Amino acid sequence: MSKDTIAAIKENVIQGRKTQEDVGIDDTLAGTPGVMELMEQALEDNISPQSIITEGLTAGMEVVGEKFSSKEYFIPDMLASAEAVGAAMDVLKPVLEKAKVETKGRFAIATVKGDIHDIGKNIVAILLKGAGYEVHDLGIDVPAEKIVEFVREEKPGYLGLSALLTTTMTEMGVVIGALKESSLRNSVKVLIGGAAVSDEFAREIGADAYCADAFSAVRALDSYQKAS
Amino acid sequence: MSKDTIAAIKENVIQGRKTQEDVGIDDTLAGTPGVMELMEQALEDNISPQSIITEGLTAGMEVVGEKFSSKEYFIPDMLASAEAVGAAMDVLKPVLEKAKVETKGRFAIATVKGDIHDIGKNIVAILLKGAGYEVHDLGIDVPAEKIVEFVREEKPGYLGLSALLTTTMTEMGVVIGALKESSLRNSVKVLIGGAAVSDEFAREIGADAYCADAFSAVRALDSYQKAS
Amino acid sequence: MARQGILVDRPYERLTGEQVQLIHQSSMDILRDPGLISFNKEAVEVLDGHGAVIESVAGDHRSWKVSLPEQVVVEALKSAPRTVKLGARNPDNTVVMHGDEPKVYLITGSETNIWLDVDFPTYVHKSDPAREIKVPEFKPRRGTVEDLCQSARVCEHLEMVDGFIRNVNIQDRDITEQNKDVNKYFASLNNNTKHFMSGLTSLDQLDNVVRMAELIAGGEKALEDNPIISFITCLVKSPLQLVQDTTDTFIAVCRRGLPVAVSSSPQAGTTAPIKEAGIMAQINAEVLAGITLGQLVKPGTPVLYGSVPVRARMDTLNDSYGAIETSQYNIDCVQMARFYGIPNYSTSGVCDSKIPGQQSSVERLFSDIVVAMAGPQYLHCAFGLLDCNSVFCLLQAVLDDAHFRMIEFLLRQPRIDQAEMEVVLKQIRTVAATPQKLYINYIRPVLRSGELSGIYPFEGSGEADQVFELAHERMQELLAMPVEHIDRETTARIFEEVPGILPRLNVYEREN
Amino acid sequence: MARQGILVDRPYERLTGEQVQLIHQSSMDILRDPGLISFNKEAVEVLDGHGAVIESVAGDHRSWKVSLPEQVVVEALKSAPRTVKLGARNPDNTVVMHGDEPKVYLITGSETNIWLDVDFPTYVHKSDPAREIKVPEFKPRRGTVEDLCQSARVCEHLEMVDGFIRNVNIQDRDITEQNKDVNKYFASLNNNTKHFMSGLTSLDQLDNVVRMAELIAGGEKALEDNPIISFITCLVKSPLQLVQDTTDTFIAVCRRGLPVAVSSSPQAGTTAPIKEAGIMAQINAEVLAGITLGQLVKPGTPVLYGSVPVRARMDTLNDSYGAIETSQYNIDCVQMARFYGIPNYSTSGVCDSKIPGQQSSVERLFSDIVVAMAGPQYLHCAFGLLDCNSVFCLLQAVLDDAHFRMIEFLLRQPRIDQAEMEVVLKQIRTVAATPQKLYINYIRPVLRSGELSGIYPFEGSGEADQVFELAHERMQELLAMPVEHIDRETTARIFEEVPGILPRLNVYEREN
Repeated sequence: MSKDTIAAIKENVIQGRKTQEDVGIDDTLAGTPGVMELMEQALEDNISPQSIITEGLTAGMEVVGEKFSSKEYFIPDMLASAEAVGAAMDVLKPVLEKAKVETKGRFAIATVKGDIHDIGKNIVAILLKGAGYEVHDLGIDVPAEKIVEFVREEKPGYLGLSALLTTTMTEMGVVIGALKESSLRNSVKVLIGGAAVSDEFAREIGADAYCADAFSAVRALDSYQKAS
Repeated sequence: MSKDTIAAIKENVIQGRKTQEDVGIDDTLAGTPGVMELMEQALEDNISPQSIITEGLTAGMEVVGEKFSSKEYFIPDMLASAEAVGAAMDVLKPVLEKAKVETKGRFAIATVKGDIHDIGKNIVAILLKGAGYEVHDLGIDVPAEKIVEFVREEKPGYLGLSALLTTTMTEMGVVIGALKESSLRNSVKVLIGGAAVSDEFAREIGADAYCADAFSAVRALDSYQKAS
Repeated sequence: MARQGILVDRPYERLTGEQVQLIHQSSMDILRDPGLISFNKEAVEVLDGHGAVIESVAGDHRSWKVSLPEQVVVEALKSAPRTVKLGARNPDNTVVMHGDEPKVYLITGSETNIWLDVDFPTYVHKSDPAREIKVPEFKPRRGTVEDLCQSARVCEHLEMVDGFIRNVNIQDRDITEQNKDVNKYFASLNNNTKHFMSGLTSLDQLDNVVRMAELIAGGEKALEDNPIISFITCLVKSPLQLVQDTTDTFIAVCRRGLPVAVSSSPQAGTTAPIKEAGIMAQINAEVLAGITLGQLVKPGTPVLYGSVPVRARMDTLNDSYGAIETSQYNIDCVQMARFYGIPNYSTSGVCDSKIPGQQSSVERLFSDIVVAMAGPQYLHCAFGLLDCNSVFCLLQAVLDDAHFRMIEFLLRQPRIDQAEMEVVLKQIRTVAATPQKLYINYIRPVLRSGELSGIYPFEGSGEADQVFELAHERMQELLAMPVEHIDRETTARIFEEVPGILPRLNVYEREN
Repeated sequence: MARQGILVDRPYERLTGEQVQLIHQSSMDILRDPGLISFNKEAVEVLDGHGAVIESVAGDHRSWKVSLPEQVVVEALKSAPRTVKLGARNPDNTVVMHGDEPKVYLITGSETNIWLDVDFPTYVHKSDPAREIKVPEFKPRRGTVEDLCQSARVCEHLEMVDGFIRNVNIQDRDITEQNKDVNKYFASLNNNTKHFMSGLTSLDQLDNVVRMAELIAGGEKALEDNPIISFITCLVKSPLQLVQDTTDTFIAVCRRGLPVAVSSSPQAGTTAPIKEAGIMAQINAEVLAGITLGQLVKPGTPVLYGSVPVRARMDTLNDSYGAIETSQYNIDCVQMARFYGIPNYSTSGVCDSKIPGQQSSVERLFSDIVVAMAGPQYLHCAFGLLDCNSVFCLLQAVLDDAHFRMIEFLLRQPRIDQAEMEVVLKQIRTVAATPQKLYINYIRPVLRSGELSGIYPFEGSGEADQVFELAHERMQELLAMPVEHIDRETTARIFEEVPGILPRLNVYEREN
């Protein structure tokens, strides 16, 4: 029974079905329970959160990643799966906290001051949450002081800065400067992304990584995880 | 006066104005005498045919050729000039014969049996006539026997065969074979042309030259002239 | 079942109604005076019997001057079918064309002498030998019957190709004028289940070719119902001359009742006036003359209004298929054919350039896009043809197929109606109320529905342009796909009853 | 004198009259509910004063919900000019657009960060070192003010370019947010005498930029009569949000009475519905909202209906300018703008591909041809832009110019009338009576008249495709051509009165 539920969670993650109303890739699962309904079932059945995560959620996301790499899946599929996993993690959060299980890490993300573009930022947030990180979205047009304040108080391990415009990308350097001034620079890995920036620019302003797309953000964080 | 007439002939060849009704390249000469009217004048003035040809007609055609090479002139320009020269040569023919001046050579041209396409053939005829050759156009869909008969009786130094169709190009080989059988092959240079044929094909059937376009026919004949 | 075609809801037209009328009337004037020169006696006799005014040409017993009164043409046009069906070995590939419906079917085009092979040799950067690149190189050679088989095979699998015109002239040593027809028909029909059209090399072979088609279709009556083959005849030589032998072929084909494209290909500047008004009045007169003759030979003969107008290049007087005018004349002809309600055989995708490359892409896209937009029924669209249709390159055909898929998508009509709008207004209101304001969740239901166009199919993964390499991979895949050959029994009967087919084309014998 | 433009006699339209009405009505519904979110207080005040229903957003003092009743929009549209004049340093380059006339002017497009240099290094055949070829290679680097000067210079000489949008983002070390505007305006205006349009980096600089334009035009009144500069503002962020700072800029520009493009660039799939009905209803609502605001700020402000719709790529959710839908949305927008009679700023020639090559040619030709056929007045046509408009390549711009010349030729109307027909019928009868039956002699009178299209301008002499090499030669020629700089005296006054222009841009100082 428990095995079946975990397998079903995995399958529904692959299909990107958060709830029973979602259609998924094909019609085969139409009307059957989605990830959220299955989570309830799993917790009722006292299946361990660890098993749910590793054998259900993460195992499903791995398949999704493979299908994306082989071009069978598109981003909307990936996001649907990540959203399902993110919602499941929200359900598990109190359980995990009670069991003192640590998350993969805390990630803060913001579109810098002057810039109001947030598609990329939002996608990164969804994907990282789906990858098991605790994500704090600080929003758009966020001034440096607000970011510094958040880093000081909430101590995220990772900070993502986004800018679409060439006129606002310089603000990323301002944020990094402010972190240095507040002696917080070494407490957080800073990743930057957005249409205007580049690898070269990341080095120039002293960021830790440039992420060409949303997936490189996931890969970058996972690599820091492994290294730590 | 005579210098002026010859210069005017040359200029009108360059402009491609056969008669005074022709417009030429630009409007500058509109209404003034064309090559034909100037020829009358020149013969009345007893200007030597040699001078008319070398300093007027041929000198003009040389300029035309240069302008064509430099892409200032297009084929219709070239043809207009060649037609003017051809018409002038027709006027000079009796005079030249009387003076026993030889033409550059006699050229027969035909579209082979089964083929009725004649644009290319006609253009070659006009250009060669304009280049000073005596041109005999045998027409389209000409059977081998008729060609052989002409070669035997009229003794042209050059024979041009044209075919557009892949289905009729083999007929060119038939003509060459018939010339061989009649022991006439060595009396005439055979040039072939047309969309269907190629250099390779020319070698295959034993033709003397393949002409990719109308100008290569002129060049080929001129090179034989120089060699002889 | 039949092929779908591309319906062009609002065909692109260049001519006003008055201009169409003027062209029509001028063509009628031309057919009366100067009329046609006919080098074909039978045609003269047929036309003479229906009211044409015949005059023999002074000093020539092989040609006649034919003046066609308007009434003769108008009467004959009445019997030309408005709907023409082109059958196919696989009935799902049937093409049904209506002269008044701008629905486009894409057919391969023309006969080429040269087959262009492609190879990707490695080149090394001269001053940095560590840098290697693969460069496409194209090598021409004479086409063979095996090439024709390969081309038929790939065209079977190119989804946008609705019908096959033999595009390679077979020039093997053992191909003669006598056996060329049966071999090109067999090579094509045996490797492609779509409709097959060709010209005939030798009228003698018409019986053999038709017999072959009957055997494949399942008999004489079956071939009539499902005409898997049709013919193209250029009976008119521009300007305004009926050619002796092709007119013989045309008359013979009409008598059989098989579909036939009456094609004229004047070149503006040499065999037609350089001005658009002139080439249009003339080509229309020429095609109508052919159609008239066909209908007088056998009323109801299914004919296509075959227009292959082209402009002369000013530096060579060769055809300039790449000239913008060439496309414009074709678009005009589509409109004229539609005016008469007769399905139109039009030309696009042609180019002056000699190899696949920037120039060929630019030239062919211009004509592919705009001529397709005009809505000809039978678009002879030069899949893979280069160098003014004298060269065939399979790689280019694969590219053309992809580009026609883009054209098909482009011509789709918008799905904008009350019901659709209600759905999206609901989406807009829902999303507007969320903080993230993203519509991504609405993508998935349409993602795999075919409603969205794909990315450019030969887009590489890096910075470089890998179009040729990726198209070449696709071409290899297509070549490796099996085709449904004519069955063993029918093949045996064909080889028995139709003389001259090369034994190496028998796939069943080859197996042994 | 003014620039000619390309008159599209019969514009290509995808929408029926009913569909246009449905989109219009749905946009009106959207503007009422859900309406807009405005992050700009002044806009809220202006709209509030004219009948919009304002609601503050709970827990946020920086944004307001604005519901725009249909009547407010309809009234405001009445004062939007149907004719917009864009002036130019050289008055012969003036562009006059009428919202109801499908006459196309081609303007360069967008601001790119990356400048693509091209080089032709030699490569050697690996197994046959005697064979050498030159291969185009493209190298990206960040754009500089010198690049912008070069681009302006070449675009001055590209004949098809009717106006210049700064296409290179200047990223020199000495360029700051404060001096960027004056430098981009000066670099562009000093190297190009056509109309100049740009967005503003910093609203602070509006006065300086306008002052510069006044000095060049000859005073405040002269600039009003001959608006040599105009602005583009993306005040709407999709879906349906008025952005704080660009709306400030927009309002300030409207107050000046200078022409301004109200641009919205939703992406179908993310910031707009994936369905055509949805993105069309939304973008139309967004643009109308901007135009309405502009007219309420200052009635009669010359505005362009600025539409830059695009579809999302499914594998990245980035913009897919190469998607066929992107062209379709643009064509629809042209039709909507014409419905309102307001000149349309539309987009074509865009592509996904990263460098000039097969893919870029195919992608951009599709959109260039069909969007131009739709007849937008102001075609922001991505001359030289690549990689979703993030890269500029001068070589590509030279190619685009040549292709637009082909499009111009394509769109010419046929010259077919009674008089022309009489001339050609005479030719036909004359030629029919000759034995050779050739029309060649009639070519010369039209040969140099411009009536005939040329061969592909970058056709090589051999078998190979030499398009890039020949276009590169042309590019070098264009770069070597002189441009008419702003005169010495005016330049001195500009440097005196407008702070922040880099001294190296002063061509007169440089001479010394």
